[in-house]
Amino acid sequence: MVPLSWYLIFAAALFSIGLFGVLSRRNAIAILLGVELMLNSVNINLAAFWRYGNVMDMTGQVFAIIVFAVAAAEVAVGLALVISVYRRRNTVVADEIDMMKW
Amino acid sequence: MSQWIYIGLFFIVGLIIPVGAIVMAWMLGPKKPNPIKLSTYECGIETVGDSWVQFKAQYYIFALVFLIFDVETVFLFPWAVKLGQLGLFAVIEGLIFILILVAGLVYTWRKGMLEWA
Amino acid sequence: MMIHEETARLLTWLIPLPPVLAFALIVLFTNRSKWLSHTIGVGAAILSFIGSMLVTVFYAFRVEHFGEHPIESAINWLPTGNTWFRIGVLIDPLGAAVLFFVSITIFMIFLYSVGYQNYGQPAGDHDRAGLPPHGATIEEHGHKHVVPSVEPMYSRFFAFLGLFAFGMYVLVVSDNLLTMFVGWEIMGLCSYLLIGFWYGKPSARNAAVKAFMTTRIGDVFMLLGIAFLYSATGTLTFREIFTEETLHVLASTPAAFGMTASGLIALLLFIGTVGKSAQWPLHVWLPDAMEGPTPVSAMIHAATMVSAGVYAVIRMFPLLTADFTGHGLTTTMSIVAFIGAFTALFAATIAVAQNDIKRVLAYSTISQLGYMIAALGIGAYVAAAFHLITHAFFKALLFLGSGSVIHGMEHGVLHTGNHNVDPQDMFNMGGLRKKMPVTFWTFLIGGFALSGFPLITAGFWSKDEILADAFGHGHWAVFVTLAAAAFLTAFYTMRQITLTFLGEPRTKEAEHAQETPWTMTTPLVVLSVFAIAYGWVGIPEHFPVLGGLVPNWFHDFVGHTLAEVPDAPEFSWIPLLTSLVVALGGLALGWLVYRNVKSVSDDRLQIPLLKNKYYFDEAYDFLFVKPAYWFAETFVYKWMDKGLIDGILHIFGPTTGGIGSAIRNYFDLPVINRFFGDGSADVTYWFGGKLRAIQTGRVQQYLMLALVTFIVIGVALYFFVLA
Amino acid sequence: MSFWNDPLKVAADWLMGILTGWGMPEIAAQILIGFLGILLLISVLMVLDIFLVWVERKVVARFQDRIGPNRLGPFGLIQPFADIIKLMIKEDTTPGGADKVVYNLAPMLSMMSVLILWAVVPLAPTMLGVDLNIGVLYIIAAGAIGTLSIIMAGWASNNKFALIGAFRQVAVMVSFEVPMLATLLIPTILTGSMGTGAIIEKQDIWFFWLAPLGAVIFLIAAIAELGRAPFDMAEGESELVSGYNIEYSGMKFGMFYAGELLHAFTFGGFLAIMFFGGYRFFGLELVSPFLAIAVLLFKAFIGYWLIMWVKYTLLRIRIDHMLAFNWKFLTPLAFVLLMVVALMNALLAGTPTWLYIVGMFLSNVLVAWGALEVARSYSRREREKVEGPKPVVETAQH
Amino acid sequence: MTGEQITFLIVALVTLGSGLMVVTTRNLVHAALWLVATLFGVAVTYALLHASFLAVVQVVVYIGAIAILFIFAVMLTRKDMRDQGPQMNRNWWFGALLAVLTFGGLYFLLQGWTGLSKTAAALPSGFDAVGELGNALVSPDAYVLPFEVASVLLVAALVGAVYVAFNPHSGNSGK
Repeated sequence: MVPLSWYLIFAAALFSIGLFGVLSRRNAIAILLGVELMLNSVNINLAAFWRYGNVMDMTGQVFAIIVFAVAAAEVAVGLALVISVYRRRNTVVADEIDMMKW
Repeated sequence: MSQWIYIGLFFIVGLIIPVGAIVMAWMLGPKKPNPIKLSTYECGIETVGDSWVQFKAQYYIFALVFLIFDVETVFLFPWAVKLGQLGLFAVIEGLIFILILVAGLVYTWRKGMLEWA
Repeated sequence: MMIHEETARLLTWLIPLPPVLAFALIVLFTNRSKWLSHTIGVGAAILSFIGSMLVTVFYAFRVEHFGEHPIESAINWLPTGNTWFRIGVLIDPLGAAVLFFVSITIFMIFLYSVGYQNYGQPAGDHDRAGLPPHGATIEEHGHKHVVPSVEPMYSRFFAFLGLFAFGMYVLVVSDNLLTMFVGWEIMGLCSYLLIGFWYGKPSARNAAVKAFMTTRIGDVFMLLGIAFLYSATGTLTFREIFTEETLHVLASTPAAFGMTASGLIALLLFIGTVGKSAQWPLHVWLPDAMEGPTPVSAMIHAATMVSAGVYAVIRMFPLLTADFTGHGLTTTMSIVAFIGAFTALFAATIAVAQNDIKRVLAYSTISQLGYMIAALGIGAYVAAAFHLITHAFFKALLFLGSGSVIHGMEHGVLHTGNHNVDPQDMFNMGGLRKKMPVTFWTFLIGGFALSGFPLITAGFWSKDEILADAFGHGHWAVFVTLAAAAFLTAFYTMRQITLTFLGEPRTKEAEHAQETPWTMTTPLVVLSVFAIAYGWVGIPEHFPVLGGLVPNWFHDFVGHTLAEVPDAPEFSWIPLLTSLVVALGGLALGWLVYRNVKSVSDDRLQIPLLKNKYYFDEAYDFLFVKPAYWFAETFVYKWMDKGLIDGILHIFGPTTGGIGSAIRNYFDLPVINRFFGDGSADVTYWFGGKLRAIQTGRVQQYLMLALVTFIVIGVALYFFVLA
Repeated sequence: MSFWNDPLKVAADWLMGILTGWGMPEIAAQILIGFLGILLLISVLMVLDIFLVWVERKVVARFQDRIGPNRLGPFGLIQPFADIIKLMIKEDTTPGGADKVVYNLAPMLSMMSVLILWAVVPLAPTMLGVDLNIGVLYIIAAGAIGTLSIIMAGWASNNKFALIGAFRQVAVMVSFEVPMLATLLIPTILTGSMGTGAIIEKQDIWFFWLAPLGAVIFLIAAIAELGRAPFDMAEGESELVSGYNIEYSGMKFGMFYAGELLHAFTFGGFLAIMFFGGYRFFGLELVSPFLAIAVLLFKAFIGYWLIMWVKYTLLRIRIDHMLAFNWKFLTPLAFVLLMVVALMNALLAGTPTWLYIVGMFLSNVLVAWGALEVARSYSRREREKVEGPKPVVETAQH
Repeated sequence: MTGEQITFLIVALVTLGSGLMVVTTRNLVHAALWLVATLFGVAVTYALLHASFLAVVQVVVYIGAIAILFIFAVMLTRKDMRDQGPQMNRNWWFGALLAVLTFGGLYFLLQGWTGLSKTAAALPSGFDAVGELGNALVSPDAYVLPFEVASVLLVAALVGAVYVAFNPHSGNSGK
């Protein structure tokens, strides 16, 4: 039997990897890839807590599904924004997208 | 759990067979590469530029609409499974859910985003 | 006829829905069709109106012991750990009374908007979305003339109104603070959208932002209060909070600043009201909010939404008075009473010197809301609720009337073609009673009700009750302040009526003003009926002659919202005489002073201090806005060239270098000179230079900063709090 | 329990005895047996696939008034084996500039996405690879891998045509996946389970009679999903030469080709499973598992035949029409049907069976009729926009 | 060590490895494909957790839709973002530091938690996770509101994304 801690540490590691991607990649799309990793790591946690908690209580799975919906929404809008920015400014480099500066 | 072992075995076997076939073909076939043979095939005409063509944003729109509906069905499958036992109220909940999404489709349609042109 | 309890419960759930559906339908589908949009909008308002009437008139007002058995229904909403956060609806006597006036006024707004936004008129010649319509030229019988043109964003307006109505209904019917707060915030958003409805005008844009930001300050505190309440009691449902045990626990828990938990929570929630109801010192947004489409948004902001703020405090009254023993106000109550009374007087003095017909009303609103707040501060629960409702009726009437006046004046402006004449300036009016008789008479009724014209108007009874309460419980300071405010109120109301309607027209535009269409006058007539008649439900029992003719139904009904019905104040001649004197005196003085005023220069009350609203805007500009800009520009600006992290790096680099050179210079230069002279200046300069711009516009650096902060705080919390 | 009643169990027990007899842990033996069983199933499938090549060629020839392969063996039966040998000994090329790993991975994934589908195909009452309670979604998931393989192939080839072809193909596939998902929900609703086994168990009446329109939509979506004619714009020979697999040759091309055929056959099978009772045929399946398999294969072949029939009868549809047809007609229709079925199913619950069937069937027909009316009036308007209104009066005078 | 543990370790390592490739590889299409591998690994993790529905949905949604969307987006914004030039911003080391710190912090917190050693109870026989999920989603006592709100969220995302990506007023539209 795999202990709960393995799953949690696995999720934490995946989260940190995603975080690194979000913080360090120049390409906005790559940043969104990192965000996906982070969302997935959260989902692993939710599933793990569902399995190791009361199985009859579906809260963990329900939340995981809602995270799917959120992830889909996030990707859809995020990538649309990237494409839109690319069309106007011809760049997808996050550092160069700084129209919101003061 | 045991079910998933077999699914995993299916994946493995499903991958082994094509890999085996391709590797076998690779071993059996001759290998005489030359630059013309390896060049990109465009009906015999010299290739101009590289393969990165600018794509229509339309592709993205279709994939986007698909993504949204895909996630929607994820919500609908558990609903569908329990539908028989839950009665009319659950049916109506699901119908509202679908109708809201169809409204999104209608919006996209009305905005002219579903046109290929 | 009386409807069944179950039906009432179901209807209560359904009341907020039609407007929000109308909003969705208009936004999504009917944006193009003006007719469809206003039909849907008004239809939704009618549905909600009918629902509210069924619930209130045909149920709540007729049930015995409604206070003990209110309409309640709740469902599970959010799982919070092992329990559920429940949301639901609650209509108790207070809610019923408020729902009654809210549904009427909202219905009237919808109807009035049809006329105000010039439905049925041709599209304007140069009208653009985001700007008020400028009028259209039409040819008739061979000659051209200019007529009002229809609002270009007609449908959008009804969509916003629908959303607004939804917010208000949610606020009124909700049984817990959270959904109430949701409705509250929806209204905040709508007020932003409606104030900035003509976003093409910079003044409207600024006013919208100002209103949003100012109310936001209050809302943050309110949210803090809600959070505090939730952590203290574990529930946000009114009926669960207002049980005796919970209140007792809250009242006996000490919190900060010498206040009990209940006092502190009530104060935090009250700050939300200060923002929403435009009480001093957060009153600055309301007058500017008059930039919205004239009377309608003004009416929203003055009659309905700001009432929500007062409603919130009335709702929270048990909490506010949880540690009130009956003698000696608690800290929170004194603060509430002080702010209310001060605002009442303070806003009234400003109103005296305003020339814009809507601004006078705006300040008058602030002042009247101060009245209610002050009444709550001294524990006059029923009086405050009563004044809230009568005020809503007559202030709605006045605002719609002023809108009608402006509309009529705009007619004149279009006729003469002289666009330099401000149709809202009262000094450009005069003599309108002959041009716009319906508007005049209804405005007169509203004005008299506002002034508290004795016996017949609703305003008299509610004001009198507040004064009687203040007097009866010996709150002298409040009593005197409110009496003075009442006097000023009567005075500026009469000033307004005199300048606008009486005398002779002062401009050509006023001569050509015209009565407005039926969609606009009907609401005026309906509301004027309420502005008079609603007072009769609350005549104190011991009032000479009239008392006892009609039972004091209102006191009896609303009083039962609370666990113990508050006593009606004993009758006394002094407050009665006071209110008679101030009302009639103010009215008379106003008429005497202004009947002969011909132009602005004749008006001796154009005192710069009052004219400029005590320079509050300037003061806030100096105190908050300028520093914020300074902070942004000096603190935050160039640092970003390099990026935040580079910035930090650059601090490390020069710091190391700086230490080195500092050591060198330490020996080279006189210590004193270096340290106290150039040193302090240099440190400031260096720091400023380094900290110039934290804002790169780069998301990743923001995120890094956020994370660093998060980690630092997390570590600190862990080691200092948990460990 | 004899071999003819439950061959798998008998064989498994037999092997189990042998392996544990050799001192193998039971669990490992189980996994090994599973592995062998799956290997057997997939090998049979591959042989079937080769046979399908022959079927396809024969059928298309008949459609085009030819004879088709007839030289090698009786009826040309040996022909596909010759094809295989040819593919085997062709030179294995990887175009220059291609992304080697991705390029080579794509055909394998494509084949795999089809093979793993058979994990949830119930061959007989006792022979179901894996009785997943989410079988229906599993089909979609396998399809997702197929979609991915196409985009990988197109991208890795470093060829404009391949990339455009892949993009088009993927756009079509994902688009038609929406109505397919919606129609897959219908058997799920009717059964109350997503397991393929349960769906067949439930079909005392074929679901086709309860939701005929659903079956039709499923078939259309399946054809598009397969990228076969008339929805084969991605490989339009005249514009894109061959679509995403233009740069592939030899065995790698063979994988795509064989994958497509097997995929078509598999979807014929799923059509049978979802709407035509799978292996059930008036109790015949209970006689012997082998008969059940035969019934299923027969039904799958009919489905496959339908798909081929459509392919060789209809003209290729332009991609914009294709997508418009999906998003503006098929998807709304599928969702309307889904809602109608869900509602009718709930409303008719508890009524006599005949009423239930008639009600469901009629509601389906009604939806179909309404949809066709809408489509007709729309196309009439479109035609009038192009040609002007029809001169009705003139025709009357003739 | 049981077979399940070995499987978990292999899956976890492969997943984390592909995850690392996602954030470090230069070629964006490769990054997207590595993402697919990672997400597949996560799907296998769900399967190990007996969350069958989640596992399949993970494949359907992430691999079938989100990954495709990513690849499309990469193709659409390809022009200037070739593989040349650094793929990391200048502060990447700081990002790495923060990521490591976050992991360290999480690990540290996990260390101090007592619920870790818990082992999962066996699933009740005949337990129908999907059915339970359906119950939870549509029962008024559970998550019916999130369920409906999810559809609103999805529509909002659809409308927003369509509007943003394809606003005809914003520059050249497509080809």
